[in-house]
Amino acid sequence: MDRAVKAELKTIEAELRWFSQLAEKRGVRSETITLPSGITGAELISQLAKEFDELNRMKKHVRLAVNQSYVEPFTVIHDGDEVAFITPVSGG
Amino acid sequence: MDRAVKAELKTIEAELRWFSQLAEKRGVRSETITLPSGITGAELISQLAKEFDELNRMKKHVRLAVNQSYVEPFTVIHDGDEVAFITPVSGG
Amino acid sequence: MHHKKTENIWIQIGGELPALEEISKFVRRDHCGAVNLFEGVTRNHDSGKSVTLLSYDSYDEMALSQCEVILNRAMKEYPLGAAAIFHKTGEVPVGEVSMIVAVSTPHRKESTQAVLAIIEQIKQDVPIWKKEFFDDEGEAVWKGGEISSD
Amino acid sequence: MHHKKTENIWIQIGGELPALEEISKFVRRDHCGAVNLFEGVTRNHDSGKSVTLLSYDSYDEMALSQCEVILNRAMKEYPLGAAAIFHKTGEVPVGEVSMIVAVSTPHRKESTQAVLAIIEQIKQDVPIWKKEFFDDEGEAVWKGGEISSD
Repeated sequence: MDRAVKAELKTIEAELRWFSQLAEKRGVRSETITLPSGITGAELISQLAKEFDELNRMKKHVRLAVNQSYVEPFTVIHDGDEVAFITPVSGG
Repeated sequence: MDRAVKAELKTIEAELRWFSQLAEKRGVRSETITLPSGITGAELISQLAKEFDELNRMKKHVRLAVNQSYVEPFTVIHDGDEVAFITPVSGG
Repeated sequence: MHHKKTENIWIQIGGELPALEEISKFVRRDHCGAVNLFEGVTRNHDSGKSVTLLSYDSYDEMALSQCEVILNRAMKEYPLGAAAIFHKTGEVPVGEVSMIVAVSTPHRKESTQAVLAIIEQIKQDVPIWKKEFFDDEGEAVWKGGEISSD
Repeated sequence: MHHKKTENIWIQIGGELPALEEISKFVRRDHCGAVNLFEGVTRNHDSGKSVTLLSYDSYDEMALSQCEVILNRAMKEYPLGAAAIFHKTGEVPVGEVSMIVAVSTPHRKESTQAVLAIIEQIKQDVPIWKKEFFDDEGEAVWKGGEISSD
């Protein structure tokens, strides 16, 4: 029983990176966040969108990058990952 | 009768310009030639081709330029004209 | 400034743009008869509005790795001798260059095709964002960020 | 060296090629987001033979006026801000630039289309001829001059 509870409480730390309008609204360009172990990218976006309006507004158009590569929404975030929220890009 | 004879003998002078393989075979890049008044470009090429083998070989592919513009074969050459024989070009 | 230079690829995100001569010399190869250099320049208008300035934000490290992915893919799809991408970050006023893409190829048509394909992919995948400033003192806008959640 | 420079057109036949930076600055316009610079480079092969050197002959005065005709026509057919053609004459060894074509346009695709169209017309109408020298010590050949009379 004790062991099961411990497993549920297991957490990871990830570094979030914000850019363009998300960085402006967030007020920071990077932050460290503690997350439940096993959380997916899609779950992370849903959770953050609850308290971050600009992410909520853009969430359908945000692509997730983990450690500087685009990943699918179901990708699991691991301890130490760098997670970036990529709104539609407009370089060139 | 005298007047007719004089008219037939009327001549013009033109400057011929040679380039690329025609210049190499001709041995000169420009020359002044005396021509019968009223001669057309096509007639000039035919006449020169009789004694200039390389022009004869290329004559179907030569475009004529008079005073630095392409002209049609039936164009009449006038006194003082600069006449160039443009083999297929290959710049670039 | 983040950059990477191998034998056949040269990428730079941020910093000053290298001179065009230097870029041309880098991409030139003896078997390539064509060098194509494209410069993206800040234009004084967009969608009917007068633009005075662009400001580029960038996820530098990932922009660099995405450009590398794009150029490696382009090297497979086109007969490129070499290829390069340079992108400024920060402010780029009207008339100034924000991006350079350069390639060499044996023949001319494939050089322009490759350049256009590379730019297309930059505009799709490279995490660089442009903020447009207008002369009517209206609010500056992140290009592509106007999308509503509907 | 023959050259002509107006507000929107710059042409040079013979002489040293101007620096790419200078050409880019000449063609750039505030309403144009794209600058495309094409360099024709002497390639080490042609039709399966090893080339060591090209030598260009030119009817300079007419080459200049034909380039002007081509650029004026291109200005009507494409939304060019400005356009330029530079062509060397004489010897151009492998790896060196013989020709530069440059344009500016509002958008990128039309910049490469215009450049290709201009080159196409140069290769058709501008009285410049290239002699190819091969490394097998075979006779040098005027390109396009092999046509038989049959």
